[in-house]
Amino acid sequence: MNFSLSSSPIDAAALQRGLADERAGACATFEGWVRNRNEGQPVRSLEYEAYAPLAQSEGERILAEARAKFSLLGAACVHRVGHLQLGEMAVWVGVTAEHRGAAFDACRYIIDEAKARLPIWKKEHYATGATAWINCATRGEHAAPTAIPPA
Amino acid sequence: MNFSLSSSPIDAAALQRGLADERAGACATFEGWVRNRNEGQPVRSLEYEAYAPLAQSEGERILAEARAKFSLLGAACVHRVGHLQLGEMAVWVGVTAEHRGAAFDACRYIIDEAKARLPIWKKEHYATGATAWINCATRGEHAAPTAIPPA
Amino acid sequence: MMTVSVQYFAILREQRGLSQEQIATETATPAALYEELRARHRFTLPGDRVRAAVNDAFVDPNATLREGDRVVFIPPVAGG
Amino acid sequence: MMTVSVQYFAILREQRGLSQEQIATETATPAALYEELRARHRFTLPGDRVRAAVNDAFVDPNATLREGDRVVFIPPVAGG
Repeated sequence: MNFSLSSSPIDAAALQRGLADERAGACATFEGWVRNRNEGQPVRSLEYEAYAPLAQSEGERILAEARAKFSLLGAACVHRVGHLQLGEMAVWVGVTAEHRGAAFDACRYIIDEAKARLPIWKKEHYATGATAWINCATRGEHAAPTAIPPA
Repeated sequence: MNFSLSSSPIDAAALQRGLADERAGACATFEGWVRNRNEGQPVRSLEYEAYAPLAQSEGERILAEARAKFSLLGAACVHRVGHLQLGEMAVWVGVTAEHRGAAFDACRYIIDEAKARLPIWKKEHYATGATAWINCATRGEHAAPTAIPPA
Repeated sequence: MMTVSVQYFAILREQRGLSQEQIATETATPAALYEELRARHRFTLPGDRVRAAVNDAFVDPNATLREGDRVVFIPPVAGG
Repeated sequence: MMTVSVQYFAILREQRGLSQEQIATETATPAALYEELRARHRFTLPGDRVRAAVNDAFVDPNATLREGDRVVFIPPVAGG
């Protein structure tokens, strides 16, 4: 059971090997990737910023909750921080269990809670050069650019 | 969208790279692993046998159903055949989508349908030397050994 | 009387002792053919636990068999 | 009057123009301290969209602040 933040690319294969367990019949994973659009706007890259000590403790708490709720053998989650390009992996979740139902349910629980609770923020860089901190728009716009950098 | 049977170890990393798509924000995968017990009996290894032409067409049908039901960008499934050792990957499912809900739901749909519908059979080899074709027990036993090989 | 080919997998292959054979039969459906073969070879699976495929597609057990059909009886599956 | 340290992230860090500062304040709770800082620095996020952490743990916005506390205001998160 472990959570971590990473400032370098996530090695999903190594993380999954770390979950190897001869008692496990099922391994469910989820990867969040940087995609090229958000709510219709072309995205060039993303920045993730974390409040590290609290993200760490909250991430560990989410994994412990998953272990308590579901019949698991292993669970891990890594979240990137820093500047990510299109297609890069922003978050990885992996869960092993004897049976697939628990593996799927726990994997989804972990990513849902991670997105809702981890003190991590995402700044989108748009093709226009504008940027926006996601979910932080005010004055009624949703995910609209909040700053255009000087030319 | 593709399905295949494989008589050699499944290269999950290569399969997942094949799903890379800058429009995708979510990638959900499921791996079925050979585990060391089934219904309380110690298992040494597994054999998978497939009726290949029908497994292929039924596998493709399942992937097409998933594409019709969920908002996906990509989906793939590979199932092993042959003799597998503990910890080996028996089946891999990978799905990409813009959003994680569709990715999880489709991944689960594909593995559930694959297990229920693909004409693939599994023979367990137990630590005792006995073997059993799973789900084919008769005379009331469930997953009990059906044959002890000559000494 | 017609001739069909029958292919066996998994437990049926082992109980029959071969993978494929040509069968001359008076039966007209996969269900009836399975009962004939089951009696002859002492297959343990009852007919209601076996599905049928003809020419690589699932069929109803009471479909009509035709000369030269390739028939497969499908024991309970266990992929994944 | 007490002194606490305040750490800023994301949109608050950018609007404040720094990551951390010592604040001498008469306020007694994170909620009140946020309103004071929001007025001073023109933060765009209203207080009801900002959570608070003290000494690296989430706290109620009306918790009591103590001398030397490390306070973090948490804008709406967007991990994943």
